Amino acid sequence: MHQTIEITVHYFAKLRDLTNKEKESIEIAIESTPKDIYKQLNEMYGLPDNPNLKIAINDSFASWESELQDKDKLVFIPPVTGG
Amino acid sequence: MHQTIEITVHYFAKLRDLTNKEKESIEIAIESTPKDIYKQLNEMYGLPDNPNLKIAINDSFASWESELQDKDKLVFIPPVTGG
Amino acid sequence: MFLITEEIILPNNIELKFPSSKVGAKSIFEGIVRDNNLGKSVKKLEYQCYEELAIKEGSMILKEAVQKYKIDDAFCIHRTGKLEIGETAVFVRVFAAHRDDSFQACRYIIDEVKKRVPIWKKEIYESGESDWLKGAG
Amino acid sequence: MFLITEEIILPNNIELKFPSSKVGAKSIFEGIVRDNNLGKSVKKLEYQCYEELAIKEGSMILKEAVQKYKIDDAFCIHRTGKLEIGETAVFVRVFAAHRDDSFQACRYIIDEVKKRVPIWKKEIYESGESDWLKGAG
Repeated sequence: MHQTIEITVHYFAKLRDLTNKEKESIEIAIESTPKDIYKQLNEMYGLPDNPNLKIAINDSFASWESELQDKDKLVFIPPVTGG
Repeated sequence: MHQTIEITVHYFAKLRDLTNKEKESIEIAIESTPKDIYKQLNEMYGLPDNPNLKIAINDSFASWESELQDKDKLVFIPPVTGG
Repeated sequence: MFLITEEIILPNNIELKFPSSKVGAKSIFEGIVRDNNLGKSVKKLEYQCYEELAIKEGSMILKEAVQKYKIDDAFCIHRTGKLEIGETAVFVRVFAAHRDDSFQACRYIIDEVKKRVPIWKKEIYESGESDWLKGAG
Repeated sequence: MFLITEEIILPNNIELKFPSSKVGAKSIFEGIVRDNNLGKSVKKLEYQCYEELAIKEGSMILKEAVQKYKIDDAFCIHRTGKLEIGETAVFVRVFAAHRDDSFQACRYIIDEVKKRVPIWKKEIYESGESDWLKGAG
């Protein structure tokens, strides 16, 4: 049996439409990275295959290879189009 | 006896302070140019000797060599400093 | 100061702020919802915002502008939610002693906001369809 | 439209004008009387204007801006007479579809106005002295 942690994923724009969720809590294996999580979500929701996304963990920019911690807030950030 | 015409000269900024006039009518010889007039005014009022001025005749930019006509409005335009 | 708001942006209310007596130049930029984009008739816009990071990144951009240019003050407010044609989506204002700095800083701020602040725009077309705009980067 | 006025310029009143639905960008520049110049404490300013030619030349500059950039509308108003610190000496506003045009046109207009429109500024110093500023050209 794997050890797991719980994180929250928030969705915006196209990703919110595809998941039909603003956010959700998910259980993930320890030492998972945003890359691992995206792979799972991609399978679950049919998210884009080669996404041009940035990563934020706990409201700061982070890398696709960051190791996620319990209770982390993870956001996949599509190319921005404000203004 | 010379033939003369009458023109109006308007003064702005430093030139207004030196002449102490907003405008005045002056009688000038026919075929006079702004250059000729400035020479007279320079002697009369002590205007600057080598002025960096532009010329307007009847509210349009003109040259120092333009031949003035009766009733013309002549303005010597100092470098502008608006804005 | 960088703000995010769901309320309508009324530049006249923002403009009640009086600059310091050292200020000789004020530059303002406003992005306004227009009725067309890339050949399509736009009916309205919807802006979604990742607010916590948007405030952080927006505030950072204003700080950078103050460091890069000789300016007195920089302010930006960005609207979210559903916007009608003619409404202000983003408002930038810079006070400086001289105009070169106010122009450059104002341009820097709006360019960086559009590149970096996590806000997304969905266009709702006259046809009834809608689409999230594709960002450049 | 290019205007000269002896009345105080209140940008909020000017800003009541609503842009066309094609407008996506509004750029504004305001030149404001500041309390110092070239190291001297300024108490107030006096602007003198050769109004007939100023209107002609100012209108020409706005026309040039419309020809050079893709803009919807250009407006400029310049104050004359005695101005207090903090008052607006000149106000420029440009409407365009896109921000690059509105920024560039706004900058073009204020730069050309300062170079070409026959208006002269006298600084009245805290010391009681006063002086016409020397123009560049």
